Amino acid sequence: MSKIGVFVCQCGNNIAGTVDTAKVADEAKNLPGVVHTENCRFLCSSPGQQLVKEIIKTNGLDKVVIAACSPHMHEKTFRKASEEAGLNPFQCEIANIREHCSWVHEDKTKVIGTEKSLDITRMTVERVRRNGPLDKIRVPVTKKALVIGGGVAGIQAALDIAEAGHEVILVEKEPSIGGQMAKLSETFPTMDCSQCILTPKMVEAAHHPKIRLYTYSEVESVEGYIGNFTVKIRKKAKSVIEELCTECGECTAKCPFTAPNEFDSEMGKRKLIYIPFPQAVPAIPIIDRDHCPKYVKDKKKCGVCAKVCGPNCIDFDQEDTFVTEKVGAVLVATGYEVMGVERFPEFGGGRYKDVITGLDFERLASASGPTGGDIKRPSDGKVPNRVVFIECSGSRDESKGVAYCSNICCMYTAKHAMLYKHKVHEGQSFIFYMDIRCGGKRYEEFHRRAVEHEGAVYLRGRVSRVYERNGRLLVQGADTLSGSQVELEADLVVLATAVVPRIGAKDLAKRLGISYDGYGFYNEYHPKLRPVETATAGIYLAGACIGPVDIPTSVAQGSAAASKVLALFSNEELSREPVVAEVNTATCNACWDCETACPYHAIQREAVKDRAGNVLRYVAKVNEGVCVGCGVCVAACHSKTIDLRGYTDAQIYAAICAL
Amino acid sequence: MSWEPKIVAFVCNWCTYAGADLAGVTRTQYRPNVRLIRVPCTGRVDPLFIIKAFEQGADGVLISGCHPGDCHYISGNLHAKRRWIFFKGLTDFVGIEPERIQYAWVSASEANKWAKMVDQATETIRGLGPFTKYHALKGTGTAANGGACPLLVWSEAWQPGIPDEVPLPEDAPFVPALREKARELLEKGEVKVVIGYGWAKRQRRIVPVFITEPGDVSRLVFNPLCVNNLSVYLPRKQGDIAKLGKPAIVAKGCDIKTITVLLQEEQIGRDGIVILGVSCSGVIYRQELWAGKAAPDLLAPKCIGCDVQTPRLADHVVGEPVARSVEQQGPSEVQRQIEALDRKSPGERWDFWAEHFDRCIKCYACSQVCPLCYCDRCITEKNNPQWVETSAHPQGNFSWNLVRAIHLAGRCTYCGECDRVCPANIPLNLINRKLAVVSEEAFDYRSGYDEKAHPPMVVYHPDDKENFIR
Amino acid sequence: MTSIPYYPGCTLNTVAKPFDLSARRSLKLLGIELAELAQWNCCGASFPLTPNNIIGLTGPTNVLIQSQKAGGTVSTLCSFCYNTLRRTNQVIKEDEGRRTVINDFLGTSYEGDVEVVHLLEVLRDRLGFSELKKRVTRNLKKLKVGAYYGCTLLRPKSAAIDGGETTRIFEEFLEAIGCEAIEFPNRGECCGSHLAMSNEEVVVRLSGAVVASAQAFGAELVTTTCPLCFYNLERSQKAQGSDTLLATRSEAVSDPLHGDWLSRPRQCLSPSGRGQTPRADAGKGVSPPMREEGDQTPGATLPVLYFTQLLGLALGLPEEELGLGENLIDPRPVLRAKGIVREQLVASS
Amino acid sequence: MMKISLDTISEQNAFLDQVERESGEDLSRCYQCGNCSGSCPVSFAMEIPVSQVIRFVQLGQERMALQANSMWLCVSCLQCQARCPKCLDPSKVMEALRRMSLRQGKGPVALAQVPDGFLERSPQQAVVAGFRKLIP
Repeated sequence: MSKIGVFVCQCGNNIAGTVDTAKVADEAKNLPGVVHTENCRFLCSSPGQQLVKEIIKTNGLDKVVIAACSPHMHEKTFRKASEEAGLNPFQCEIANIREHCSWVHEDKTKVIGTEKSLDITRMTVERVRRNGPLDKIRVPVTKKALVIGGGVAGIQAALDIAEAGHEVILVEKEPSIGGQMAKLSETFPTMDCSQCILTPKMVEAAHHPKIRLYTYSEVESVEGYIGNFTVKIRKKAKSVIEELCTECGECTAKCPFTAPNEFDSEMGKRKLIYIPFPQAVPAIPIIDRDHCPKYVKDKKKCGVCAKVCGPNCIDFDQEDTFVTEKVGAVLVATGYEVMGVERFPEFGGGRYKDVITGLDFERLASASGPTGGDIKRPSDGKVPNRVVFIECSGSRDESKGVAYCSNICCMYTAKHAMLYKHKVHEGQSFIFYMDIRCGGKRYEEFHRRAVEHEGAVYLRGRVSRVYERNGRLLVQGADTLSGSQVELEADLVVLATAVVPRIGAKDLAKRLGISYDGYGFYNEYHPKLRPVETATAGIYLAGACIGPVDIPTSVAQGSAAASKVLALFSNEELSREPVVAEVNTATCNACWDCETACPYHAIQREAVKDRAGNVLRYVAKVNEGVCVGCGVCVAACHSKTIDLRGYTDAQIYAAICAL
Repeated sequence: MSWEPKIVAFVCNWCTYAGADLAGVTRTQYRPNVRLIRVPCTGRVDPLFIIKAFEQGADGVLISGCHPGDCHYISGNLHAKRRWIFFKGLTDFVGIEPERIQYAWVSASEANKWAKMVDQATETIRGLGPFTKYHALKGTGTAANGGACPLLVWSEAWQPGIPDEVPLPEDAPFVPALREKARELLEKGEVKVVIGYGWAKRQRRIVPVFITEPGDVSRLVFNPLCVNNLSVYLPRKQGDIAKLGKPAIVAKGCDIKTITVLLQEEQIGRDGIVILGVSCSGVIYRQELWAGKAAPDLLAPKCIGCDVQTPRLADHVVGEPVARSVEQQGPSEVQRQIEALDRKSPGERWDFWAEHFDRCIKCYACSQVCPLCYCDRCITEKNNPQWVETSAHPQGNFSWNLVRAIHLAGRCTYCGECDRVCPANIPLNLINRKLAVVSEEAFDYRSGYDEKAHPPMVVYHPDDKENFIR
Repeated sequence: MTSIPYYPGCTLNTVAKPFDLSARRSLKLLGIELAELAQWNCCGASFPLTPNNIIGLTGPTNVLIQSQKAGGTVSTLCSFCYNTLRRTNQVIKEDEGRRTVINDFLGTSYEGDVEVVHLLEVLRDRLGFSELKKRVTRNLKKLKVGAYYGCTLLRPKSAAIDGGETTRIFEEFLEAIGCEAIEFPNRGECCGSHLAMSNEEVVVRLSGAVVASAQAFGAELVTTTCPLCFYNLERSQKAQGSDTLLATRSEAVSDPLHGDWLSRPRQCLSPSGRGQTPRADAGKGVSPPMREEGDQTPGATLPVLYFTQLLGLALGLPEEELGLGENLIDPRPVLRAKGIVREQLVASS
Repeated sequence: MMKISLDTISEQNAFLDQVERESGEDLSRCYQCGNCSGSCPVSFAMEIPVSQVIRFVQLGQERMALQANSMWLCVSCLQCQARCPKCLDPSKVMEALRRMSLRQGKGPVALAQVPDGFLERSPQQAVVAGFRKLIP
């Protein structure tokens, strides 16, 4: 028979105002197993906790019920107090008679509150009688991190972790790290050159002895759990043997063919053996197998690159290879992309060459871009005399499926207007906007500078239509401040299109077992208090894969996530809450419903062997490192062979029966 | 004191529990009739909880968790939704007023929604009155009740076999081929036992036979009396048959549907059995009623609307393909009865089922004969906690029948064996069929057709319907 | 000869007779009979936009019910009818409340399951444009034709042909019958619609912009699926049979943002300013600022044809059967200049 | 610049409620981006552009909303509906305003004002639509 103590808290008047706590304590004495009750003014205070500890010790209690506030408030407090008094912390349960009773039933006669409190206490006592001792789960930690995405957030995180002395594997899908930031010309609000500030970091990451770079690679699968992940990485065939390449660039120089350069939004050309941009890191070229005649036509053709390559590192038959790495933490920084112009038929997106995205404009303005930094429009290479910028293109637009604000467009459009003015002095920019959102440091001043010093004309309204007239683009929209419909001709139209998750973001999330929102942005564990963690332990987030953010925030998040990883790595082993599922191997039928249902792939198959070591059958086994204790498997199991510690069937049954 | 509704709420720790906390913090007042049971996730909520709550005198149950997409455990609430769709289909069908079981998404910030929901639920349930009828079974079937066991009543007229004067049906034309195949398999040692149909040694009726010697293959027959679903002998719980070695099984198209589910759930390996598929144009439901010919009204319910006359998935098929006969066109009597029940009020449905479940004697024949009830230890055999009351009073009758149905939901291939063997003549076909309809309507899933698919209860789709969730 | 239920609608029965006749004759040549509904009424022309205007839905519902009797599908030519029937159908299908009220009122039990199709869809989906191409007997010599959809074929998206504004069905049709389809920016802009009754200047300006846009993109003809568009496009070019141009086709707008745009007075306010009751002369459509803006440069007129008239031409029907002469702007000079009509005359004589 | 007193609507906004009820559109969703005004082909002739009409409705300014010629010029071409980023249908709001006005016997065209010969030569659909939308 258990020896249960029930402690009823008055919480000043918070509970006692509507609940007769003395009566609750008194009547709780009659509950089976209860040997001691206490009615106390403030249980969570130090004297209160002290009281609990003393009574546990003096009465030899083995289980405790605290009838007080929500377990979300003080479950930890009282479990710790119980532990200090020598109990297993999981022998302490909370009966929530404040948030769920005294505060919501303001009956001064205390009849209702007292009755309900008694019920709640009784249910909790019945539950706690079935509580078993639970021990924290300990798992070892592999002190090596995987960073997915080599944009600025990923680079920052990788450098921070590496600087602290831990190994980092940095996986980048593209041939070079740098991400979207490498495409930008200047950055707001300081107007420093994006590549000038980013390239040193790229080089540092590439040369850091603790960082292992996998470019042109993708994460194929992630298995395991916090501290113990096994990652499979696909290294796509570059057709160039990396170990031999000296990055001399001879092959690129001699390659006779070109194709549109994706890095320049296909506005410029590149060779078929190429590095995407001059500052690429690593500067190892890859062969574009979609276009190279070696692959698309007769195998005999060309091969110039192989001929000119000194170290003989061209390998036309190279295949994708796989590497497996063991890591203790995964940091996801996969970034964003922007909605393409083809989503805007009303603006002639895809039809008119001179309707481009903001990111395309960055390439036009970038010194390393297709025009060498001169603003020349894509259709005919002329310098546009008038540029119309359309903000909120796709953002805040439910008809395009994006209700959110893309956060960075107000600022970068102001920057674009400035860059344009700096490069085309006689040019005029018009900016259609809905609201100007510049909450960052020095952002408002930057925006006003665009208006007051750089001559940008801001029109408050949306553009409804862009079409062709007399060979020019005609922009039709509204200026709601003057209450007019406005129409103007433009030589170039720049859409500040919505920031959207990467294609494939959802796929990756499924492989990682992390959740995402309706758009495909990854969910934080808590949007305010745990902004760079996911609900899956050991997986962290940084940058625009969480939502649209600017460079300073991306970098901050990269560092923040790195600090989380470092905190994890500061432990030799981890202990975690023991609320996990467990399987009774004797009765498991191996139907694998639990395996199918488990959102975390925590169910493994374990062989049952006879003494000779022959496999008799397989049964389910819970990987305690992976299991997070949701209980989906328990409900799926027909024979109730699987149960959830801390929320066992017996505990819930007892609570129901105590109604 | 006047009667007050008693409502149990199963709420997830992260959203609704926190939402209810917030209601407290903001002092949002609501009715005191609800008692919360905290679970980590709505995915943890087993239909057993709800059944038990009613058994314990609850008048209503609320189940509430995070909105889709907000689940703390990625998809626990979506798994829960799947389960609810089935369970709601079942509870509606047996006539539990839908208002008594309410499902909701309440986030941690929706204190008002929570308060409003509790108030509304309390008032609607107050309007419905106490849920006493859950306990109103008399237990006419139990010996303890002094009532006549329906089995005994029925057995007076029960014929162990077909009367001598009635001519027996002829063998199907492919029987020689079937025997030849069986002999070949046994002789080559490909299988150790052939599970098939044969005449009982002393009675005029068809029984399962287990042929282990090539010389015995002549015992194998096939005719319209071969109604049994022999796949019940395949799963592990039939240890003595498994001990004989690799089996070959004579299977009709419908039996193969069950085998498909067993494959899905990995109870057998595809390489571990040889399936001898037989073409079938319908079998008689109760062979003792055989009167010389396969009259349409004797056909097994599963034969109506059958689309597997020619077996799929079989290693060897004997017999020519047959088309669906006129008698096999639907809708069947079972479907008609389901539709008739659906049209009735919940109260009338309840009365219908109460009358039937009242007779249940918890003999578990339904479970024993079911090829998919293969658990080594049935939930009824688990006593800590004892979710289903197994003692000789009617307390657990509803629970057992609901649990049996929900455990088979989305899996049952409607072979009808449980209904056929029930000594109390409880129309289990109706429940099984109804849940198959739920599965088809909600998930476009028919059990027994795809051995690669997962049972619908343990997977989910984000677009699963949720029009019943508040 | 297959047959498809056909709802002509009011206008095709009266002022747009050539539209109706050219369709019937052409389709007959293609082996499709347009079987006019036994009983029909006006669809109401404008879809009642406000949800409580239920009575406005009863007319089109009745047409749909008649169509159901005729076999569950109904074809239309007129974009207005198409739009009204499709949107009504949608309401009946999706809004249980309104469905019940309407059915109770009409004493019917219509569920919204009639399929409303446009003749363009019939030609594409039943006959097939590739088949149509084979049936062409008269060479239209890559006549440059602007496909003018107007509003009601394209919007709202939920009831639009082919899902709305990005469709090319009309262009594909023109290509199939041997024309060069001119896809011009204003193909889906409004012609002014029923404002023909109250504000002719607005109509002239809107239709003028359409015509100008088509011309600017090289159209020799413009074709439409709607009698009201047809009327407005023609009349914006010619008033009441006279040769006087009401407005020009170069869009009658100057760029308000050129140069001193900030100092220019607001263009869209009437001189009387805000807050006035509608002017008594609104019906006569006097609106001075618009007239001032037009830069009165005369341009050549652009003939307007119903698409079925073009179809008839391509199928070799004689021009008099197509009512080409009844068009306000005679298209025959253009056709002759191209050698389309003359060639046929020679061949038939 | 004009001055509007908003005191009357602080408690209840009956006019807004009525327009929302009539049109079936939830005008609190409108964030005044101006796309309806920008896309409207008849904006040039309107005394108050569409988005401002909706603004006046939001502010409960019945007189301003009903007295402008805007609603009478709306041809229900649905450009605004097609462009609205909030998936609203301003044409329904215009129709609601028209109907409210027509019910009070106020319209832009009196039967006698219909131009001579219009009924004979114009398409029936113009007549039907015109009568429905413009004539009280």
